[in-house]
Amino acid sequence: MSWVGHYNYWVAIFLMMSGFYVVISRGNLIKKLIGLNVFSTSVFLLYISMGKIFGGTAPIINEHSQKFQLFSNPIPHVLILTAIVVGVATTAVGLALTVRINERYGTIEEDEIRAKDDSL
Amino acid sequence: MSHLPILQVIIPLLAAPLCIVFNNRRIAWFVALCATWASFGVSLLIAQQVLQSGALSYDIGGWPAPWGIDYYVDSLNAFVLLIVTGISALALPYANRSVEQEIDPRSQPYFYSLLLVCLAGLLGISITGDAFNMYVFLELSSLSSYALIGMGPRRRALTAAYQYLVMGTIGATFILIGIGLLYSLTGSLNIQDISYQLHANNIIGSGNRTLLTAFAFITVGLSLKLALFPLHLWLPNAYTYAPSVITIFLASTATKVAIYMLLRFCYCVVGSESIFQLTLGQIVLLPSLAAIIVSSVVAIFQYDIKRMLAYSSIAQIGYITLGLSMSNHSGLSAAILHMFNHALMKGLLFMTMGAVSYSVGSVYLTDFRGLGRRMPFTMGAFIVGGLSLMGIPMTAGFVSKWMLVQAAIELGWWDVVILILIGSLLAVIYIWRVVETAYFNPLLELEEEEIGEAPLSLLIPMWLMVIANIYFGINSAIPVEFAQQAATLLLGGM
Amino acid sequence: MESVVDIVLLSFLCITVVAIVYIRKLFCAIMLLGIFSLLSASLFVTMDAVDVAFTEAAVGTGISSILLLSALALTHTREQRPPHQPYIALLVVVVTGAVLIYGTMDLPRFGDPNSPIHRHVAVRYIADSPHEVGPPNIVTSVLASYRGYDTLGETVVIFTAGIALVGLLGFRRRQEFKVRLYQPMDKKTSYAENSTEDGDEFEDNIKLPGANHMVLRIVGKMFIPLILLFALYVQFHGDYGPGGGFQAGVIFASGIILYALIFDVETAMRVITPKGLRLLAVAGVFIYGGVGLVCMFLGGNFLDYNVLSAHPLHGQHLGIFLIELGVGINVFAIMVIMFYTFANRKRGSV
Amino acid sequence: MPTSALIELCILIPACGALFIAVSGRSPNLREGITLSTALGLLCVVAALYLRPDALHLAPIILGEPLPGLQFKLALEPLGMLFAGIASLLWVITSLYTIGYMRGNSESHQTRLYVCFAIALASTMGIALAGNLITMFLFYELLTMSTYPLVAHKQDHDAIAGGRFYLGILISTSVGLLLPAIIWVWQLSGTTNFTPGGILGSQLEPATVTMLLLMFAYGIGKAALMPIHRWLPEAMVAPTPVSALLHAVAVVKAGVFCMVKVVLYIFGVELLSASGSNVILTSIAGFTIVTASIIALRQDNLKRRLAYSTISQLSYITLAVSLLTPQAITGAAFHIASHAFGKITLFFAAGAIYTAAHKTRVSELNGIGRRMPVTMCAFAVASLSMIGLPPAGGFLSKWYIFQGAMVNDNLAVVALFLCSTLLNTSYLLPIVYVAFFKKESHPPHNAHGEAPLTMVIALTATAMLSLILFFWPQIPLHLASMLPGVGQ
Amino acid sequence: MDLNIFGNILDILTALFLTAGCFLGISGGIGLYRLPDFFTRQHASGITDSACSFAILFALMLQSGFTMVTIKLFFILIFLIITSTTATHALAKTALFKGQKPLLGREDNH
Repeated sequence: MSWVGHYNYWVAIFLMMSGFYVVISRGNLIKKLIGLNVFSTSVFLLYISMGKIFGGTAPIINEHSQKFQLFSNPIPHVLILTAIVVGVATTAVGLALTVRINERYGTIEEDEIRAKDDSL
Repeated sequence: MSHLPILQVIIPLLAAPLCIVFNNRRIAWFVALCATWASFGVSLLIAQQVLQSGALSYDIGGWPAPWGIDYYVDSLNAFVLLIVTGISALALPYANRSVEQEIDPRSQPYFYSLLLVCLAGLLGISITGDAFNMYVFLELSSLSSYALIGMGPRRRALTAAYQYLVMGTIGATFILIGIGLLYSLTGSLNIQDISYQLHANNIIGSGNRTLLTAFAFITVGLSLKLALFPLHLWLPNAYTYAPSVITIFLASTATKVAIYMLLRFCYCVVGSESIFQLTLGQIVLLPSLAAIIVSSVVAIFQYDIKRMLAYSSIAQIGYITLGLSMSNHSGLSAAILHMFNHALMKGLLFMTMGAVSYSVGSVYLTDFRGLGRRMPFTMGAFIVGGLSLMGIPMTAGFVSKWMLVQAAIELGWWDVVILILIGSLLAVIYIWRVVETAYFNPLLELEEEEIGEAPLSLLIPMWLMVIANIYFGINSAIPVEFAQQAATLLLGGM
Repeated sequence: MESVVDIVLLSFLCITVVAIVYIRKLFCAIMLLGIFSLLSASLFVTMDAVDVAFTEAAVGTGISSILLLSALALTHTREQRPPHQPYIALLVVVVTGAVLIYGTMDLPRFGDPNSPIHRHVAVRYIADSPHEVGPPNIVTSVLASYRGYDTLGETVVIFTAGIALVGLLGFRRRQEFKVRLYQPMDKKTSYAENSTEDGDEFEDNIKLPGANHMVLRIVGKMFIPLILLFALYVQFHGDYGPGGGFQAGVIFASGIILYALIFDVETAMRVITPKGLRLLAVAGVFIYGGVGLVCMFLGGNFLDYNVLSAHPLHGQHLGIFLIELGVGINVFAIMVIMFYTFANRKRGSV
Repeated sequence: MPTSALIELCILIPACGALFIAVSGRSPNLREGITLSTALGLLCVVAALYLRPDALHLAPIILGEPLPGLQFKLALEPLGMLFAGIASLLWVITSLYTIGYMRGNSESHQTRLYVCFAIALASTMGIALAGNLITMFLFYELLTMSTYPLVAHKQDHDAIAGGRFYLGILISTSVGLLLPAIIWVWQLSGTTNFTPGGILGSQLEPATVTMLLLMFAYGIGKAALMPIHRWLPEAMVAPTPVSALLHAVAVVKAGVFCMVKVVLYIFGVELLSASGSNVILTSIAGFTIVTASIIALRQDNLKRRLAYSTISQLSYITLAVSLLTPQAITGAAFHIASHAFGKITLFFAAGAIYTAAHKTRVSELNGIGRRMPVTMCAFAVASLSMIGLPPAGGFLSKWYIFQGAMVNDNLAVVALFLCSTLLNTSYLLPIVYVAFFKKESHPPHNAHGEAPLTMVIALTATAMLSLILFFWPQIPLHLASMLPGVGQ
Repeated sequence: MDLNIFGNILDILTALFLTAGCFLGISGGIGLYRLPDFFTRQHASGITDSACSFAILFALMLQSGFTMVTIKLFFILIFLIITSTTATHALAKTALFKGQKPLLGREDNH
């Protein structure tokens, strides 16, 4: 378990946890979405760093790639292509809700919204 | 060459864009109706085939299992498919009048399209044999359900949808991490193949730490999705403020599919005989008992009846996970059967709520005063739903409660038996609160006279559910058959 | 040498994330998020994941920044109060982090060639895909053919996000739908709760002040066709190098959005009408689904391109080309729809 | 007309009756006509069933099968026959009485009352004819549900509170204790069918048997054993015909009936006597008899006094069964009949007094005998039956139970009997004495005569029945002799 | 031999341009931090935008000789030249229009 061997994973985990922290602790709705974005992007980092091979190259078979036999694993790339798009879709829906909340409540701070609801 | 499994998902998936082509409310509803009924027919055919000739398998794109994505239908997910398509087939005719009153006319075609996408997502999850494909369709169904809840009539629907989005996405990302770690251990994404790899190079026995963490994350992610007790905070708001049709649809199906995923990952991937499995049983036992008792007690003090029923859903999910945590044959079949019965009960109860909010406008306890006389059919349906929730004989609820208690006695867990019965007694209290106000409190004179019975298009699906509730109370041969076959399958390991 | 670049980029990432956590001006947070995505895209390049880097740059930075900024334009740019009780959150985060790190103990080392994922399924993709599916870019062949169904799911996810936005926000700002909400006697909720603020007159929506931005118009006129051309290049180059439907769709959409920013959304909406966009989005999904159905009618399984033409390789080639086209159209239409829905909202009232 | 169709008719007639009554809610005459005709129809069917020789050993009829191996089953056996006979007979008389009472007091929501009456009777028939524990539990719950609207009939505050209390206790005991007990029996024996001689086999250790017996004893809340008897006095808020039929015939009798069936057909006499767990049941029943009678002494409200007397009389039956001797079991079966006729007369009399004189308290009854001679005579006859003196049927049942106790020379039970009989006399006879031999303390403002005619007819009919029971006891005795543990 | 000399001249040139690019980038960064008001800071960011990226791109073109990569790099160079300068212009114009006043020199020292 050498230190260098897992540096990538630990950084990915640190990024995940800071994204997670922003989502949990911040009250501002848009800040939460930014946290959510960081959280999912760092998961992609974890996936891709799994697929990397030292001395390998991008999984494209063309004239440049003859001198390599090792290619990095294409499956994580496919999965992450899907996951990025899913992340953007979730952010878009989240932002639409935030805009509607701002119009109906006049604020996007969670505790102000809760205050407005409870005051009814 | 049976294309049934793929047709099951493709019909709603491709009908969804069709809804918004014409941007006309009526056509969108009609397309959605045909799509749901067609997918219900397909799921009936699949169930029939599975009962006769065992599991179906379908390789998408022609590539065999670990390389391509394959659909694998055994008696467990054939049963879940039946539940999801059955409920949607009943919810759609209900939706016509109820959506007209609650959703802005211009966004109704999009509403129906999103509903179909959510249905396709749920079906996709229950039928696929590939882990990442399950994640994609999980994301598909949750994304559309965030938007659907957000379209609710009251402004609090937006905050409820937002809260559900944040917690749902965190749950989904946890599942993604779990699948990633599983992938890094086995190199494949197909569930059966993962299980084979894990057993082949005995990763399971050696107490591999990554496997443990992968499972921890998948279980936490899924319990966020199925609102297991400590992680259920999003559910009451989401179900209360969503449009009535969505509450009916989600309450009966979304949590069931999440439970199916939990069953699939726990039992098929790891296999039941490993010691690992027992610890999972213990982990799930405590929250489900807490769910049964605490959320039933909270449900008693609720002022808004839809919120009360939402809390009672959390309690009922507690029953299902309780059956799951027993990890013996009768406990598991009781859990699977209760998935079906709970879908019937909750679908019926939320349909009555939809009818009341259609004719009265809102579902506070005070609105129910004197409804017994004004809306006899709706309140009659509510009583049958309530009886089924309490577990009175002749109703579907009784059968699953009977099996659950029997399984608990088989294991000699007497404290669990007592808790189950206390749970159903608490259910008696919060159901009877509503019945009492509906029938025995005189209607206030000054309330306007025009509160009439709900329109026929709401009543027919409601009373179909009543008949289903009673029919499956009298002879539940088919669901019990499915549940027991599925339980033997799960315990025998894929 | 390679790992030094790796470590430097990773440390940049950590710095950016810490900045994101503590900054309170939302505008800067979004910019930092853009930087974060770009850094992770460059990291993906060093980890030989070129397709993902392209997508992350185009979709992750491009589109989400545009969406975040347009949403920000409608709400407040300043985060009010610092977090109320960070300690519970910190505890939860630390615990999850610890569990995760505990989990990575048994993970194979970073980049070691004989870890399980390289030996099991990927071997066949790398070895057989050139002569089984055809395109040199293995990622595209896996994306479109082996796991083509995932991409269909993904396209429908994008489609769902688009119609969710139109359902929630709608193309035109309109009077909120008045629900016949009867409040019982003792709950004093007035009707105000459900009605919205003032009427519906059109204030200037998101448009650069002083529309006669001469310099921008000229440069824009010069570059928008090039952007669109580049998008088509990326679309059809997907088989041979990094690229494909998603990235092409996004670039095409960014061309249109640039046009809308420079020449006012109204004119852009006259050029690319919302009705047309909606049909394009539907067409995209139908092309993809249609290819699958055609394969079924021709006797193969769903999305089995071998049956599309006499020679299986040509069939695969045709199939991949068509579905990439479907994906490109769908993503383009949805991205522009998303931009329209945000751009047409009136400036937030408060 | 095959016998099995007859059995099903027993339940179908009241059920369809309820439907027709609900539909014909608008016109009172049609509604009352339907009630009476259904009651008479049911009586004829039950009588026909009794006359059929092959009725008792007929193959059970399966209604439904919720779980493989778990069926809803109807089967006829002697005790069920007796109970069905009594219930249908008294339903005819009670509907007659109810029509008079309702007309007299012009109550509201009458349709709902009649509908729930019919459903209650249907479920009573169901309990009587149940083939296994599950069917019995089903109709037991249905009975609770259908009697709740009757108890909460007046819809004022304390009626609703009474109804809530009534439902609370009955549901919590049935779901809380009876259901697990049934499931445990299902677990132990694999079946819940009522088979003469018991299904639990003999190798159960005494602790489990006692535990199971206690769960059943307290699970059947309707048998009103001591700690869970509170619902019966609370249910007195209901109008008198309701409390007459339900709390003298349908509800409480169903409870005790289930108790007897469980003891005879699930545990079986041999198992209980072997494990000696019946001693506990005897002590509980004895304790209930004594304390209920003492409380009845102090009750000034006539209906509450009758309620507590019902509680003590019910425990007579439970006590008799728990003695397990043949004579005691015959006495128990017989007491079901005699107590039904006696107690219903007392409740009718209380209703008549309330309708005519609007008096509910015992202390106000001075000299009422002169004004309402027929009612008070019927009251006197019924009290004789309760106490167990010769001309009334009650004497025979006490006679048999007393004999049963003497057989295994259970002196404690004998002593208990004596003092309970004394207590009975002390809380019933003073009413009769006061009514006839005391002057009216304060002359009532309206010089009222007898109660309306229909009520008086019903009164006298039930009084005559308890007398007939004494002179021609063949039918109940013949049925009782065929019970397991009695016949061979 | 000459190839070799020719080769390392290219390397020296690339190293030269790379260091120039880095220096310009860092100075732009420091300028961004130190300069007082918006418009001056924008001048500093202008440097990083244009000069620094041009130098680095040119160095890369030298490295890759006559291949497709050089042509692509050349197109990127042209694209950057036009767009980054226009971006700075647009930023400045909007800031001015939105009422962002430049920090003028103090009256007393002219």
